[in-house]
Amino acid sequence: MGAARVQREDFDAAAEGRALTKGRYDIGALASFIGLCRDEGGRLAALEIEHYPGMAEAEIARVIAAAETRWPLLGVTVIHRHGAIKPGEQIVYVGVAAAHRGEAFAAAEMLIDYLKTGAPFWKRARGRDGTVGDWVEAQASDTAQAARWTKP
Amino acid sequence: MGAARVQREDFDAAAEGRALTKGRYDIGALASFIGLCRDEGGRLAALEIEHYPGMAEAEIARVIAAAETRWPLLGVTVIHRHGAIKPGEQIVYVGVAAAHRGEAFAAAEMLIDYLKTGAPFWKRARGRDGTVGDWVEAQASDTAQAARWTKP
Amino acid sequence: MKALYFAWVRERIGANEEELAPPAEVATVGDLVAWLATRGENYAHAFEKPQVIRAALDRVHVGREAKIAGAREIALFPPMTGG
Amino acid sequence: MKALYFAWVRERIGANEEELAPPAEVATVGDLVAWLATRGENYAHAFEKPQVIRAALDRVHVGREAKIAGAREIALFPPMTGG
Repeated sequence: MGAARVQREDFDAAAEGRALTKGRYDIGALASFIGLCRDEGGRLAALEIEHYPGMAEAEIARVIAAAETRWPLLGVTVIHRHGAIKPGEQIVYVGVAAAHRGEAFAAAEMLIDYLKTGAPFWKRARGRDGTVGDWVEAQASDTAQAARWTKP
Repeated sequence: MGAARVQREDFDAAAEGRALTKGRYDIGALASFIGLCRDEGGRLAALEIEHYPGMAEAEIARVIAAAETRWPLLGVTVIHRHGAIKPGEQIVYVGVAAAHRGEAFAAAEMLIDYLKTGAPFWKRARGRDGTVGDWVEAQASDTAQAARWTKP
Repeated sequence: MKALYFAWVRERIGANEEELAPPAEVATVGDLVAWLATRGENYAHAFEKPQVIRAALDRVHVGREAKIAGAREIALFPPMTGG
Repeated sequence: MKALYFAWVRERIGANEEELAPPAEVATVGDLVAWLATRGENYAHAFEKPQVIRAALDRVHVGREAKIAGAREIALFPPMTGG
Protein backbone atom coordinates (compact mmCIF):
# COMPACT_ATOMS: atom_id res chain seq x y z
CA MET A 1 0.00 0.00 0.00
CA GLY A 2 2.73 2.46 0.97
CA ALA A 3 4.92 4.13 -1.63
CA ALA A 4 8.72 3.78 -1.72
CA ARG A 5 10.62 6.10 -4.04
CA VAL A 6 14.32 6.53 -4.70
CA GLN A 7 15.16 9.49 -6.89
CA ARG A 8 17.80 12.06 -7.75
CA GLU A 9 15.35 15.02 -7.90
CA ASP A 10 14.14 16.98 -4.93
CA PHE A 11 10.65 16.28 -3.57
CA ASP A 12 7.72 18.40 -2.42
CA ALA A 13 7.03 17.25 1.13
CA ALA A 14 3.86 19.35 1.31
CA ALA A 15 2.40 17.71 -1.78
CA GLU A 16 3.31 14.28 -0.40
CA GLY A 17 1.53 15.05 2.87
CA ARG A 18 -1.54 16.33 1.05
CA ALA A 19 -1.60 13.24 -1.16
CA LEU A 20 -1.64 11.03 1.95
CA THR A 21 -4.65 12.77 3.50
CA LYS A 22 -6.64 14.17 0.55
CA GLY A 23 -10.24 13.02 0.39
CA ARG A 24 -9.84 10.93 3.54
CA TYR A 25 -12.02 11.36 6.61
CA ASP A 26 -10.60 8.51 8.68
CA ILE A 27 -7.13 9.99 9.21
CA GLY A 28 -6.59 11.72 12.54
CA ALA A 29 -2.80 11.96 12.47
CA LEU A 30 -0.10 12.67 9.91
CA ALA A 31 3.44 12.35 11.23
CA SER A 32 6.15 13.52 8.84
CA PHE A 33 9.90 13.60 8.90
CA ILE A 34 12.25 15.43 6.57
CA GLY A 35 15.97 14.75 6.76
CA LEU A 36 18.08 17.70 5.58
CA CYS A 37 21.71 18.14 4.63
CA ARG A 38 23.68 20.07 7.27
CA ASP A 39 26.76 22.07 6.29
CA GLU A 40 28.78 20.86 9.31
CA GLY A 41 29.75 24.32 10.40
CA GLY A 42 30.44 25.48 6.85
CA ARG A 43 32.90 22.72 5.95
CA LEU A 44 30.54 20.69 3.77
CA ALA A 45 29.94 21.58 0.10
CA ALA A 46 27.73 18.59 -0.65
CA LEU A 47 26.83 15.07 0.38
CA GLU A 48 27.19 12.43 -2.29
CA ILE A 49 24.75 9.61 -1.81
CA GLU A 50 25.31 6.31 -3.57
CA HIS A 51 22.65 3.62 -3.64
CA TYR A 52 21.97 0.11 -4.88
CA PRO A 53 19.36 0.61 -7.60
CA GLY A 54 16.52 -1.87 -7.39
CA MET A 55 17.44 -3.12 -3.94
CA ALA A 56 17.02 0.31 -2.32
CA GLU A 57 13.38 0.61 -3.45
CA ALA A 58 12.70 -3.04 -2.61
CA GLU A 59 14.15 -2.73 0.89
CA ILE A 60 12.18 0.42 1.65
CA ALA A 61 8.99 -1.23 0.36
CA ARG A 62 9.73 -4.25 2.55
CA VAL A 63 10.11 -2.19 5.72
CA ILE A 64 6.98 -0.18 4.89
CA ALA A 65 5.12 -3.49 4.64
CA ALA A 66 6.59 -4.51 8.01
CA ALA A 67 5.38 -1.23 9.56
CA GLU A 68 1.93 -1.74 8.04
CA THR A 69 1.78 -5.20 9.60
CA ARG A 70 2.83 -3.85 12.98
CA TRP A 71 0.56 -0.80 13.21
CA PRO A 72 -2.86 0.06 11.71
CA LEU A 73 -1.62 2.64 9.20
CA LEU A 74 -3.71 4.49 6.62
CA GLY A 75 -0.92 5.61 4.30
CA VAL A 76 2.87 5.67 4.11
CA THR A 77 5.24 7.44 1.73
CA VAL A 78 9.02 7.20 1.91
CA ILE A 79 11.33 9.06 -0.48
CA HIS A 80 15.12 8.83 -0.41
CA ARG A 81 17.26 10.91 -2.73
CA HIS A 82 20.63 9.95 -4.18
CA GLY A 83 23.33 11.91 -5.98
CA ALA A 84 24.84 15.21 -4.86
CA ILE A 85 22.88 17.08 -2.19
CA LYS A 86 23.82 20.56 -0.99
CA PRO A 87 23.51 21.94 2.55
CA GLY A 88 19.95 22.96 3.29
CA GLU A 89 18.54 20.54 0.73
CA GLN A 90 16.19 17.71 1.54
CA ILE A 91 17.52 14.12 1.61
CA VAL A 92 14.69 11.97 2.86
CA TYR A 93 10.95 12.15 3.47
CA VAL A 94 8.85 9.88 5.65
CA GLY A 95 5.10 10.49 5.93
CA VAL A 96 2.76 8.26 7.90
CA ALA A 97 -1.01 8.69 8.14
CA ALA A 98 -3.08 6.87 10.77
CA ALA A 99 -6.23 7.26 12.83
CA HIS A 100 -4.23 8.10 15.95
CA ARG A 101 -0.93 9.81 16.66
CA GLY A 102 0.75 6.99 18.56
CA GLU A 103 1.08 4.65 15.60
CA ALA A 104 1.85 7.48 13.17
CA PHE A 105 4.84 8.64 15.23
CA ALA A 106 6.04 5.12 16.03
CA ALA A 107 5.95 4.02 12.39
CA ALA A 108 7.65 7.22 11.17
CA GLU A 109 10.47 6.74 13.68
CA MET A 110 10.86 3.07 12.83
CA LEU A 111 11.05 3.88 9.12
CA ILE A 112 13.70 6.58 9.48
CA ASP A 113 15.72 4.48 11.95
CA TYR A 114 15.68 1.68 9.42
CA LEU A 115 16.66 3.92 6.50
CA LYS A 116 19.76 4.92 8.48
CA THR A 117 21.01 1.37 8.93
CA GLY A 118 19.27 -1.11 6.66
CA ALA A 119 18.56 0.52 3.33
CA PRO A 120 21.43 0.29 0.82
CA PHE A 121 22.61 3.91 0.72
CA TRP A 122 26.09 5.25 1.43
CA LYS A 123 27.05 8.86 2.07
CA ARG A 124 30.27 10.70 1.42
CA ALA A 125 31.05 14.33 2.23
CA ARG A 126 32.53 16.68 -0.36
CA GLY A 127 34.33 19.53 1.39
CA ARG A 128 34.18 23.21 0.53
CA ASP A 129 37.93 23.07 0.09
CA GLY A 130 37.45 20.66 -2.83
CA THR A 131 38.46 17.54 -0.94
CA VAL A 132 36.43 14.38 -1.22
CA GLY A 133 36.00 13.18 2.30
CA ASP A 134 35.86 9.65 3.62
CA TRP A 135 32.67 7.69 3.39
CA VAL A 136 30.46 8.41 6.38
CA GLU A 137 30.90 5.65 8.94
CA ALA A 138 27.88 3.88 10.33
CA GLN A 139 26.98 5.26 13.75
CA ALA A 140 26.65 2.78 16.58
CA SER A 141 23.83 4.99 17.88
CA ASP A 142 21.91 4.54 14.62
CA THR A 143 22.31 0.79 14.79
CA ALA A 144 21.06 0.82 18.38
CA GLN A 145 18.06 2.95 17.37
CA ALA A 146 17.13 0.54 14.59
CA ALA A 147 17.52 -2.42 16.95
CA ARG A 148 14.64 -1.00 19.03
CA TRP A 149 12.30 -2.32 16.34
CA THR A 150 13.90 -5.78 16.35
CA LYS A 151 13.83 -7.32 12.89
CA PRO A 152 11.77 -4.95 10.75
CA MET B 1 12.12 31.24 20.36
CA GLY B 2 9.33 28.93 19.25
CA ALA B 3 6.02 30.24 17.96
CA ALA B 4 2.65 29.44 19.56
CA ARG B 5 -0.48 30.37 17.61
CA VAL B 6 -4.16 29.88 18.36
CA GLN B 7 -6.44 30.76 15.49
CA ARG B 8 -9.78 30.08 13.85
CA GLU B 9 -8.39 29.98 10.29
CA ASP B 10 -6.79 26.97 8.67
CA PHE B 11 -2.99 26.86 8.40
CA ASP B 12 -0.50 25.94 5.68
CA ALA B 13 1.64 23.21 7.21
CA ALA B 14 4.02 23.25 4.24
CA ALA B 15 4.70 26.97 4.62
CA GLU B 16 5.25 26.48 8.36
CA GLY B 17 7.77 23.70 7.71
CA ARG B 18 9.59 25.80 5.10
CA ALA B 19 9.70 28.77 7.46
CA LEU B 20 11.37 26.60 10.10
CA THR B 21 14.16 25.44 7.78
CA LYS B 22 14.57 28.22 5.22
CA GLY B 23 18.06 29.68 5.00
CA ARG B 24 19.35 27.31 7.69
CA TYR B 25 22.25 24.92 7.17
CA ASP B 26 22.42 23.51 10.69
CA ILE B 27 19.09 21.68 10.64
CA GLY B 28 19.28 17.96 9.91
CA ALA B 29 15.78 16.96 10.97
CA LEU B 30 12.28 18.41 10.75
CA ALA B 31 9.62 16.35 12.53
CA SER B 32 6.05 17.49 11.90
CA PHE B 33 2.67 16.44 13.13
CA ILE B 34 -0.73 17.39 11.77
CA GLY B 35 -3.84 16.44 13.72
CA LEU B 36 -6.92 16.09 11.49
CA CYS B 37 -10.64 15.87 12.13
CA ARG B 38 -12.01 12.34 11.58
CA ASP B 39 -15.63 11.81 10.60
CA GLU B 40 -16.11 8.89 13.02
CA GLY B 41 -17.51 6.58 10.39
CA GLY B 42 -19.64 9.30 8.82
CA ARG B 43 -21.45 10.31 12.03
CA LEU B 44 -19.56 13.54 12.62
CA ALA B 45 -20.52 16.80 10.88
CA ALA B 46 -18.00 18.98 12.72
CA LEU B 47 -15.92 19.33 15.83
CA GLU B 48 -16.47 22.48 17.85
CA ILE B 49 -13.36 23.53 19.69
CA GLU B 50 -13.62 25.98 22.56
CA HIS B 51 -10.54 27.55 24.09
CA TYR B 52 -9.46 29.92 26.83
CA PRO B 53 -8.16 32.96 24.93
CA GLY B 54 -4.88 34.26 26.27
CA MET B 55 -4.19 31.24 28.45
CA ALA B 56 -4.16 28.83 25.47
CA GLU B 57 -1.34 30.74 23.73
CA ALA B 58 0.53 31.25 27.01
CA GLU B 59 0.34 27.56 27.94
CA ILE B 60 1.55 26.43 24.52
CA ALA B 61 4.41 28.95 24.69
CA ARG B 62 5.29 27.66 28.16
CA VAL B 63 5.50 24.04 27.04
CA ILE B 64 7.52 25.02 23.94
CA ALA B 65 9.97 26.73 26.28
CA ALA B 66 10.09 23.57 28.41
CA ALA B 67 10.85 21.47 25.30
CA GLU B 68 13.58 23.93 24.28
CA THR B 69 15.15 23.57 27.71
CA ARG B 70 15.01 19.80 27.53
CA TRP B 71 16.35 19.26 24.00
CA PRO B 72 18.68 21.27 21.72
CA LEU B 73 16.02 22.47 19.28
CA LEU B 74 16.53 24.83 16.34
CA GLY B 75 12.94 25.88 15.80
CA VAL B 76 9.44 25.06 17.01
CA THR B 77 6.02 26.08 15.72
CA VAL B 78 2.73 25.00 17.27
CA ILE B 79 -0.65 26.02 15.88
CA HIS B 80 -3.99 25.03 17.39
CA ARG B 81 -7.27 25.97 15.75
CA HIS B 82 -10.56 26.69 17.48
CA GLY B 83 -14.13 27.04 16.25
CA ALA B 84 -15.98 24.62 13.95
CA ILE B 85 -13.76 22.13 12.13
CA LYS B 86 -15.11 19.73 9.50
CA PRO B 87 -13.96 16.16 8.86
CA GLY B 88 -10.76 16.10 6.84
CA GLU B 89 -9.73 19.56 8.06
CA GLN B 90 -6.60 20.29 10.03
CA ILE B 91 -6.84 20.95 13.77
CA VAL B 92 -3.30 21.20 15.04
CA TYR B 93 0.23 21.57 13.71
CA VAL B 94 3.48 20.81 15.52
CA GLY B 95 6.79 21.35 13.72
CA VAL B 96 10.17 20.83 15.36
CA ALA B 97 13.54 21.46 13.72
CA ALA B 98 16.78 20.12 15.21
CA ALA B 99 20.23 18.96 14.18
CA HIS B 100 19.26 15.31 14.72
CA ARG B 101 16.08 13.28 14.44
CA GLY B 102 15.96 11.95 18.00
CA GLU B 103 15.27 15.28 19.65
CA ALA B 104 13.00 16.46 16.82
CA PHE B 105 10.70 13.44 17.21
CA ALA B 106 10.82 13.45 21.01
CA ALA B 107 9.94 17.14 21.25
CA ALA B 108 7.15 16.85 18.65
CA GLU B 109 5.59 13.96 20.56
CA MET B 110 5.93 15.73 23.88
CA LEU B 111 4.26 18.85 22.47
CA ILE B 112 1.28 17.01 20.98
CA ASP B 113 0.85 14.84 24.08
CA TYR B 114 0.76 18.01 26.12
CA LEU B 115 -1.72 19.75 23.81
CA LYS B 116 -4.09 16.83 24.36
CA THR B 117 -4.15 17.14 28.13
CA GLY B 118 -2.73 20.43 29.36
CA ALA B 119 -3.65 23.18 26.95
CA PRO B 120 -7.04 24.79 27.63
CA PHE B 121 -9.08 23.49 24.70
CA TRP B 122 -12.31 21.51 24.81
CA LYS B 123 -13.90 19.59 21.95
CA ARG B 124 -17.51 18.77 21.23
CA ALA B 125 -18.88 16.73 18.34
CA ARG B 126 -21.73 18.01 16.17
CA GLY B 127 -23.49 15.06 14.52
CA ARG B 128 -24.61 14.80 10.92
CA ASP B 129 -28.12 14.26 12.24
CA GLY B 130 -28.07 17.76 13.71
CA THR B 131 -27.50 16.69 17.29
CA VAL B 132 -24.97 18.46 19.44
CA GLY B 133 -23.01 15.69 21.11
CA ASP B 134 -21.52 15.59 24.55
CA TRP B 135 -18.21 17.23 25.22
CA VAL B 136 -15.38 14.87 24.40
CA GLU B 137 -14.17 13.22 27.59
CA ALA B 138 -10.50 13.28 28.46
CA GLN B 139 -8.87 9.97 27.59
CA ALA B 140 -6.96 8.22 30.33
CA SER B 141 -4.53 7.11 27.60
CA ASP B 142 -3.81 10.74 26.69
CA THR B 143 -3.14 11.61 30.30
CA ALA B 144 -0.78 8.63 30.57
CA GLN B 145 1.01 9.71 27.37
CA ALA B 146 1.52 13.23 28.70
CA ALA B 147 2.76 11.83 32.02
CA ARG B 148 5.70 10.26 30.15
CA TRP B 149 7.23 13.72 30.02
CA THR B 150 6.67 14.31 33.74
CA LYS B 151 6.06 18.00 34.45
CA PRO B 152 6.53 19.81 31.13
CA MET C 1 -12.41 38.61 41.12
CA LYS C 2 -13.45 37.63 37.65
CA ALA C 3 -14.54 34.03 37.09
CA LEU C 4 -14.47 32.36 33.68
CA TYR C 5 -16.23 29.10 32.85
CA PHE C 6 -15.58 26.80 29.89
CA ALA C 7 -17.19 23.87 28.07
CA TRP C 8 -19.87 22.06 30.11
CA VAL C 9 -19.09 24.06 33.24
CA ARG C 10 -20.01 27.18 31.25
CA GLU C 11 -23.12 25.53 29.79
CA ARG C 12 -24.44 24.21 33.09
CA ILE C 13 -23.94 27.54 34.84
CA GLY C 14 -25.34 29.41 31.84
CA ALA C 15 -22.66 32.11 31.80
CA ASN C 16 -19.22 32.63 30.25
CA GLU C 17 -17.99 34.84 33.04
CA GLU C 18 -19.04 36.82 36.06
CA GLU C 19 -17.68 38.93 38.91
CA LEU C 20 -17.41 37.02 42.19
CA ALA C 21 -17.08 38.36 45.72
CA PRO C 22 -16.73 35.26 47.86
CA PRO C 23 -16.84 35.57 51.66
CA ALA C 24 -13.53 35.79 53.49
CA GLU C 25 -13.57 32.14 54.63
CA VAL C 26 -13.33 31.00 50.97
CA ALA C 27 -9.54 30.71 50.82
CA THR C 28 -8.70 28.07 48.25
CA VAL C 29 -9.86 26.97 44.80
CA GLY C 30 -11.55 23.99 46.49
CA ASP C 31 -13.36 26.32 48.87
CA LEU C 32 -14.51 28.47 45.96
CA VAL C 33 -15.89 25.50 44.03
CA ALA C 34 -17.78 24.32 47.14
CA TRP C 35 -19.12 27.82 47.74
CA LEU C 36 -20.22 28.22 44.10
CA ALA C 37 -22.06 24.88 44.27
CA THR C 38 -24.39 26.39 46.89
CA ARG C 39 -25.45 29.29 44.67
CA GLY C 40 -28.26 27.56 42.81
CA GLU C 41 -29.27 24.49 40.85
CA ASN C 42 -27.20 25.43 37.81
CA TYR C 43 -24.04 25.81 39.93
CA ALA C 44 -24.83 22.64 41.87
CA HIS C 45 -25.07 20.79 38.55
CA ALA C 46 -21.83 22.27 37.19
CA PHE C 47 -19.90 21.33 40.33
CA GLU C 48 -21.66 18.10 41.29
CA LYS C 49 -18.34 16.25 40.82
CA PRO C 50 -15.84 18.78 42.18
CA GLN C 51 -12.96 16.31 41.80
CA VAL C 52 -13.10 16.54 37.98
CA ILE C 53 -13.06 20.36 37.90
CA ARG C 54 -9.79 21.93 36.76
CA ALA C 55 -8.77 25.49 37.64
CA ALA C 56 -6.42 28.24 36.52
CA LEU C 57 -5.53 31.35 38.53
CA ASP C 58 -4.49 34.26 36.35
CA ARG C 59 -4.07 31.82 33.45
CA VAL C 60 -1.80 29.35 35.25
CA HIS C 61 -2.97 25.82 36.12
CA VAL C 62 -3.39 25.32 39.84
CA GLY C 63 -4.53 22.56 42.19
CA ARG C 64 -7.53 22.72 44.53
CA GLU C 65 -5.36 23.74 47.48
CA ALA C 66 -4.16 26.93 45.74
CA LYS C 67 -4.99 30.16 47.61
CA ILE C 68 -7.21 32.50 45.63
CA ALA C 69 -6.24 35.68 47.49
CA GLY C 70 -4.78 38.27 45.12
CA ALA C 71 -5.89 36.52 41.92
CA ARG C 72 -7.67 38.75 39.42
CA GLU C 73 -9.04 35.92 37.29
CA ILE C 74 -10.05 32.38 38.10
CA ALA C 75 -11.13 29.91 35.42
CA LEU C 76 -13.01 26.69 36.14
CA PHE C 77 -13.37 24.02 33.48
CA PRO C 78 -13.53 20.28 32.75
CA PRO C 79 -10.42 18.22 31.89
CA MET C 80 -8.94 19.57 28.66
CA THR C 81 -9.34 17.74 25.36
CA GLY C 82 -7.26 19.62 22.82
CA GLY C 83 -4.88 18.34 20.20
CA MET D 1 27.21 -14.89 -10.94
CA LYS D 2 27.21 -11.14 -11.10
CA ALA D 3 28.97 -9.25 -8.30
CA LEU D 4 28.18 -5.63 -7.45
CA TYR D 5 30.35 -3.42 -5.24
CA PHE D 6 29.36 -0.19 -3.51
CA ALA D 7 30.98 2.78 -1.76
CA TRP D 8 34.57 2.16 -0.60
CA VAL D 9 34.41 -1.53 -1.52
CA ARG D 10 33.74 -0.40 -5.11
CA GLU D 11 36.48 2.22 -4.98
CA ARG D 12 39.14 -0.07 -3.55
CA ILE D 13 38.38 -2.80 -6.07
CA GLY D 14 38.14 -0.25 -8.87
CA ALA D 15 34.99 -1.73 -10.43
CA ASN D 16 31.24 -1.33 -10.04
CA GLU D 17 30.50 -4.88 -11.05
CA GLU D 18 31.93 -8.00 -12.63
CA GLU D 19 31.11 -11.58 -13.48
CA LEU D 20 32.49 -14.10 -10.99
CA ALA D 21 33.02 -17.83 -11.41
CA PRO D 22 34.26 -18.96 -8.00
CA PRO D 23 35.57 -22.50 -7.57
CA ALA D 24 33.15 -25.11 -6.26
CA GLU D 25 34.53 -25.05 -2.71
CA VAL D 26 33.39 -21.43 -2.34
CA ALA D 27 30.00 -22.19 -0.77
CA THR D 28 29.07 -19.22 1.41
CA VAL D 29 29.22 -15.42 1.34
CA GLY D 30 32.09 -15.64 3.83
CA ASP D 31 33.94 -18.05 1.54
CA LEU D 32 33.42 -15.74 -1.41
CA VAL D 33 34.80 -12.72 0.44
CA ALA D 34 37.85 -14.74 1.52
CA TRP D 35 38.35 -15.98 -2.04
CA LEU D 36 38.01 -12.49 -3.53
CA ALA D 37 40.59 -11.15 -1.06
CA THR D 38 43.19 -13.42 -2.71
CA ARG D 39 42.64 -11.99 -6.19
CA GLY D 40 44.99 -9.01 -5.96
CA GLU D 41 46.03 -6.04 -3.90
CA ASN D 42 42.91 -4.06 -4.66
CA TYR D 43 40.66 -6.93 -3.48
CA ALA D 44 42.88 -7.56 -0.46
CA HIS D 45 42.47 -3.89 0.47
CA ALA D 46 38.69 -3.94 -0.05
CA PHE D 47 38.25 -7.01 2.11
CA GLU D 48 41.02 -6.46 4.67
CA LYS D 49 38.38 -6.34 7.41
CA PRO D 50 35.90 -8.98 6.24
CA GLN D 51 33.82 -8.63 9.41
CA VAL D 52 32.60 -5.16 8.38
CA ILE D 53 31.52 -6.23 4.89
CA ARG D 54 27.77 -6.51 4.35
CA ALA D 55 26.20 -8.66 1.62
CA ALA D 56 22.98 -9.08 -0.31
CA LEU D 57 22.04 -12.07 -2.45
CA ASP D 58 19.58 -11.24 -5.20
CA ARG D 59 18.88 -7.95 -3.40
CA VAL D 60 18.10 -9.44 0.01
CA HIS D 61 20.37 -8.85 3.01
CA VAL D 62 22.15 -12.04 4.09
CA GLY D 63 24.70 -13.08 6.69
CA ARG D 64 28.17 -14.48 5.98
CA GLU D 65 26.94 -18.08 6.40
CA ALA D 66 24.42 -17.75 3.54
CA LYS D 67 24.96 -20.22 0.66
CA ILE D 68 25.65 -18.52 -2.64
CA ALA D 69 24.56 -21.45 -4.84
CA GLY D 70 21.75 -20.42 -7.19
CA ALA D 71 22.12 -16.67 -6.62
CA ARG D 72 22.32 -14.58 -9.77
CA GLU D 73 23.56 -11.42 -8.09
CA ILE D 74 25.69 -10.82 -5.03
CA ALA D 75 26.40 -7.36 -3.70
CA LEU D 76 29.21 -6.55 -1.25
CA PHE D 77 29.35 -3.21 0.53
CA PRO D 78 30.23 -1.37 3.75
CA PRO D 79 27.68 -0.77 6.52
CA MET D 80 24.89 1.42 5.17
CA THR D 81 24.59 5.10 6.03
CA GLY D 82 21.33 6.30 4.50
CA GLY D 83 18.63 8.50 5.98
